[in-house]
Amino acid sequence: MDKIIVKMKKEVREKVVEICNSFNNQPGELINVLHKTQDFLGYLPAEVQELIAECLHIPTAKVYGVVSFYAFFTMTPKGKYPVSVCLGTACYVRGAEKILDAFKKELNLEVGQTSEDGLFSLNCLRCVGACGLAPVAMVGDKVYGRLTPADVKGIVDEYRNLEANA
Amino acid sequence: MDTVKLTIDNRAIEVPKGTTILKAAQSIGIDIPTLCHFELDGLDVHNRPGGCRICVVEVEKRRNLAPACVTECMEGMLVRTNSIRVINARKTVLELILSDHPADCLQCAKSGNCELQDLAIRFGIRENPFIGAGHEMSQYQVEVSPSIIRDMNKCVMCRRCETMCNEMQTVGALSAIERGFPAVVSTAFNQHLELSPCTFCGQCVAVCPVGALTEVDHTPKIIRAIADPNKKTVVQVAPAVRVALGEEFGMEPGSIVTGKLTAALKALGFDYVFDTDWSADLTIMEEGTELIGRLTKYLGGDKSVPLPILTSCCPAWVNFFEHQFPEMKNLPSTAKSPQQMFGAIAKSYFAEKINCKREDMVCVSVMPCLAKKYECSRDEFKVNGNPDVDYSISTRELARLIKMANIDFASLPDEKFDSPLGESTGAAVIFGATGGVIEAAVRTAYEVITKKPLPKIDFEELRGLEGVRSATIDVDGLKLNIGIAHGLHNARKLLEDIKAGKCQFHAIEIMACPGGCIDGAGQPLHHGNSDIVKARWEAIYRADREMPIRKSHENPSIQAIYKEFLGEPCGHKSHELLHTHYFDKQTTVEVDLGK
Amino acid sequence: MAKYKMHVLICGGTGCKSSNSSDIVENFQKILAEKNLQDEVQVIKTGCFGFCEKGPIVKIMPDNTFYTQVKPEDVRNIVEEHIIKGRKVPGLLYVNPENKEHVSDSKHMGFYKKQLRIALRNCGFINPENIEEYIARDGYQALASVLEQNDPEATIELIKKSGLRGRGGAGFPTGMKWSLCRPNKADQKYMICNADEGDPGAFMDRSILEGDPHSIIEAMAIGGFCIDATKGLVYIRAEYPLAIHRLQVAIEQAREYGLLGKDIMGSGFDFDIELRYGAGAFVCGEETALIHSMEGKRGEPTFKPPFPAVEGYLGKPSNVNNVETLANIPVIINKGWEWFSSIGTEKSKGTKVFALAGQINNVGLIEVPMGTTLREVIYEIGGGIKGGKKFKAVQTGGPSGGCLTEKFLDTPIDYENLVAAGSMMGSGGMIVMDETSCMVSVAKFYLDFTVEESCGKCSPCRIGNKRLCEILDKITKGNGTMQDLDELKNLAKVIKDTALCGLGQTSPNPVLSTIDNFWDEYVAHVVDKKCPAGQCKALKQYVIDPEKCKGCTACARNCPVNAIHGTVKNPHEIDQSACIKCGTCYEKCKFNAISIK
Amino acid sequence: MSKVKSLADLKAMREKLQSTLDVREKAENPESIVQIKVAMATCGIAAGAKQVMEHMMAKAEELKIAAVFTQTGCMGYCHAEPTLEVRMPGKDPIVFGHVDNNKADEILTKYVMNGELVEGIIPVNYETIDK
Repeated sequence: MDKIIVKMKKEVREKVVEICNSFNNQPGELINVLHKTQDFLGYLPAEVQELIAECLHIPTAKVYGVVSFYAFFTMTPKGKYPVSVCLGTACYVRGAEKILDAFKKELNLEVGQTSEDGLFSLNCLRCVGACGLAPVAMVGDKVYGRLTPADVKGIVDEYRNLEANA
Repeated sequence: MDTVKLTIDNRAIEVPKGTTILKAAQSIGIDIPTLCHFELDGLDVHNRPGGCRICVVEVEKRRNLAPACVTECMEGMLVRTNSIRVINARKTVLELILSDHPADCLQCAKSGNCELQDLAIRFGIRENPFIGAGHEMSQYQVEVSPSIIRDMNKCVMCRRCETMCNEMQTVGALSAIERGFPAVVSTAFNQHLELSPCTFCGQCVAVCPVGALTEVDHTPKIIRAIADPNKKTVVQVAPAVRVALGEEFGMEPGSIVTGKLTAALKALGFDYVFDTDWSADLTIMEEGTELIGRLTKYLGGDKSVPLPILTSCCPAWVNFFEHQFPEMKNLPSTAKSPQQMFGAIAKSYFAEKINCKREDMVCVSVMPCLAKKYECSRDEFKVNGNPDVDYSISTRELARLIKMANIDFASLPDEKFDSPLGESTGAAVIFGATGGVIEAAVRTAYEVITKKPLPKIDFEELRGLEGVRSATIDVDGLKLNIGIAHGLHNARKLLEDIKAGKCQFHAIEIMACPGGCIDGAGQPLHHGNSDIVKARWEAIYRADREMPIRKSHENPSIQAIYKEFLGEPCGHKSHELLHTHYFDKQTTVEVDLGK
Repeated sequence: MAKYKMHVLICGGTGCKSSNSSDIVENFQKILAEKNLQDEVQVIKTGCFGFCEKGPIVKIMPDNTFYTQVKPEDVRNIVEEHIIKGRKVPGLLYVNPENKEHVSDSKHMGFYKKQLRIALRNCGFINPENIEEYIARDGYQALASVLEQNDPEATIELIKKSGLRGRGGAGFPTGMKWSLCRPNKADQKYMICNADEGDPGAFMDRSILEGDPHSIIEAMAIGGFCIDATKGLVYIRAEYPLAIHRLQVAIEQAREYGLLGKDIMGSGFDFDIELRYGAGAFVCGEETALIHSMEGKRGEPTFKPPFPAVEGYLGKPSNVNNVETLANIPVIINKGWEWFSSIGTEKSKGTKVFALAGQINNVGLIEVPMGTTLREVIYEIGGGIKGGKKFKAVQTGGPSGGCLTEKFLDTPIDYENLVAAGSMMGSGGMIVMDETSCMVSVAKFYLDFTVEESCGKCSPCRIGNKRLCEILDKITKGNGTMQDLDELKNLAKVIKDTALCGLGQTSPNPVLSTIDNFWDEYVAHVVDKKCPAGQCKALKQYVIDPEKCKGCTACARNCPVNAIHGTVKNPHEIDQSACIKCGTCYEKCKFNAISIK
Repeated sequence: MSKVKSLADLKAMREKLQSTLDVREKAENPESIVQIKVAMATCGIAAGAKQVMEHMMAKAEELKIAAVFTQTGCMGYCHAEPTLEVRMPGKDPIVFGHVDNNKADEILTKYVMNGELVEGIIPVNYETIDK
């Protein structure tokens, strides 16, 4: 059987190697390396995990075992405007599920999906700590609080317009 | 030694400090059920995740139940292993495990030899409240590779395979992935085993308590081949098979069943029943000559000679260095393994002899090994797409064939292997145990180099079950440094030392499985009973002692084939038929220059 | 050094930042500069004030005036009226919900009256990014005196006597934990801070890290000195960018001031802190899982013993303390164990921070002495139930805790009492529920969480919690049987009895406590196929009252599945078999003719 | 910035820094210290209230009087500006009118420090917003 060669872009490879080097290629720094890499790329595709495994001298299966264990790491790219609906307890008892349903309907996405045009992705998260504003959703870093399902369309349109006028 | 006193089920006992409740209970005959727990004493194999929770017991003053497999005995402990609370908890946990496990026992390869099935029987599980509408079951793709079938729907997350793959073998093909209910043991990105660094050593299969990891079953193909009047079936049997097969038929572990085995294969209808031991002797001729050749050059001042020479009989080990140490692929002997040497000779020399076309010959091997299935499927061992060895079956598969053919194995009269590829020496038998290949090589090398007879044929210093061993053999003044490793984590240690220039060995024997082929992944399952492995080990050396000839170069049939067909060891014909080359299989990430 | 006559404190916690508190800070700076007051009035971005319900919060000192729900555009008014003319801006003051009076001083607000802030002492008071403000508040005094005294055993003894217990959940005595780690010799030991706050709805650790990061650094150095560790590690959620930033700034400053690093304050003691990031796994709050995660592995717990005190991070002796626990340490040392142990109940000393949320008027972060009753917390601090609805239950302890009913309202809160009541302290989440919350659904909500967060290592948690959740789902869908309830009870008990780690062992608590306290509600779902709280969609029935229906057809026209039939001006009817219970008709009916049964 | 080298070092640093938080610290517990409110509406400012307040703050510090100074709106005594209210711990507030620097000193030294009454008291009968 032939050698398996995985290909990736030069700048990605260089950046990932640089990140690994910055942690002295220590296997114990895997999670820090994954964080930095995801900060840079937005997600952790398979080939990047192969490269990290190679740099840190750990099996790729172990890298994938870690990536798939932690909710924060993702193998699918997020949308340009990632929508996250808080499903923490405080938001839940104030109707977060309905907000989530409204986003699903408005974006025509299920949780964990990214829209085909790459603009929106929908995710849930547990408590952003803005419980006083419950229920809460975030688009990127911006927090929208005290939401009702009726607000959802307006929020999505805000970004659609942004895109249309760009 | 410090001891602690405790009471288990109203029986007072005293055990060494550090003993687990499980071991303490076992010592007084109380059999606490377990599932994930797995140990092979003396072979450095441990899997103690404390995860299945089948072994829970009640410990007085403790809030919850304690897992007996990892809880250490403490002074004054009061343990109940069979209270209603305990039994209810174990049964409920078992029902939970069974609720995420397909109930296809009748068709399962592990049926009758499954630790989960045993538990279900023991607890008399008749119905399960957690199966049915609204209760989800795991859904994974069943994956078939040349050696191993992975059906993770049956996985109980005991993590034994993960432990073997990572700690024992340091292969790293498997890891727990995902979390919670979807958590399972798998390869990176759930990719095919062949795309992973898997060596097909099969130790994962050897320890799997259920049918999640099993060997690819070639028995139907073999039955078809035997039944085909146009095919000549030739079978070879590896050394370690003869000291283990008896276990499948209720015989004592360590019984040597060479004669019955031969009789059974003949009864099954194989046209020619030969012995891999024969080609093991041939291997020694080739590998020994290669060793002597390299040594002579080295001692003659050529420091570019690749040393130490590493054995190459173990296909899992070959896969291991191709994946993990490709930069060292010039070190191993280029000699093919005995299985492949046999196939190459059978389909050339022997086929010619009986006037059989290559395509009409079906060459079968019975191996204690699952990597052999992969090995015989490698392209370099095929001629125009036709493999030298068509099918490799495990000791367990052979046992199934024998049972299927209602052959009463234990009462079979002994028979002898056929000629000419059936004659062998004691040096070949010991291939089955760690250290055996190198001992066999030394027996021959000594006499070839010194041209003097060996003063003592048994090299006790090369035997044993320690993971890494070394010895210096005095070959008439030439100090030959020998290293031995079994279990790939030990192999890795040695290789890293070589890389770092930390050791000065001339020759190293490496076997992937702990103990060597006697504990190969194709052998009858020992379920963690290391006494079985030790009995096989002793039997191997007993078989050696019982052989009239104990040095490979003295095998008359080997001498004959060199004279008649091959010429000389490592000669032109040998290179063509008996030697191979290795590949760099390490996955690398390169820059995409395409766009 | 400039001396300011007035200080404007603006909450820069995550909650208030989410509602533009950064713009408020900017506006203050801009407008004050415009009025040439920048040297008289200091603008400080602080940590969380706790009263998140009313955020963003602006506090003017020394008048001690507490402005709530301030918008960036209100700033001009505050500057011109209050700061220049000394007139408080009534529209932004807190209104006492009982007598509708304006309250300007937070001391007179119900929300703060019963509180005693020890762990939160500096939150909302100092600028967390300025070490000097911390030092001015006795910061690093405790560390200095511990180092000067140079008797770690005595310090451990002091912490033991104070009665401080772990605030992360289980309540293990902190001094005891330190004393178990101290004797274990190794070339390297670790003092670890658990800041992986994973309980959905609890955010006290984040608030402390955001509002008073130096107190954690100081406490870790003290702990490090006591257990003989020279390395500190903070395991912090990656989802807490602001807390991470503040902590990094604080660590940098502490190093600059020689309060971290080599030979701290000439004592010969070396100590430094590094950050490790969590990646979204609740189970990593469990200390062995946390340690594995810090080692770059899957966050799976392992059986104890060996305890981290013997074999922890990288196999070295390690001590893990929670953020809130640590925040208490410097104060205890400064004020003495006698002072601390005089607060609280017999076995639970000091205070506890709770994240008060749910159907309650004053959502926020509060700190009360142990022994305060749930009633005081919910009604006096929390201001009672939102919308005047009826109190039904309060859930404490997050996914590991339980739901308590009215009969527990007068129970003094401490570790033992909460456990006895079938719940637990946990990290301090406190969710108040009114009569519209279905308790079966609440139990299912928590189980959904545990199922998602289970590491999958042990079978009771991996499969058992999934099965619990499925049975609960069955019940909320109206398909449950009495036998299911039996299975539910047995399974919950077995999981509690057999799971490997704290997460699994406590995960059935929401089920067990709701079964204990709301058995009738379960039976109603199973036998009567009714959800008394009206939350379970499948058990809801929308019914048109023919008396009230005017036949306007609004419902029929808007029904997405055409399940409503009728003719104009005649009463309509809902085909229950076709109805998907979306609630559209209910919202569209102008005559209140549609009711939920 | 110099490193902290000892407990004494740290204490000295704290002493120096503590005053920066005075405004906040005192505001947290106004009941236990002297509270002085200066009427700072247009009329007060016109009459020099700002200058008097600054003078008084400096004087209080000089005399080591723990006092909290706040501004307030018009107290309704425009005829007597600058006016200020002094509330001693546990006592009713007293309002002084026509306060200049000298009067301010007198209030501090006589009334605040020794409890002696000073001329210029305005009979109290007012409401402020912060009850």
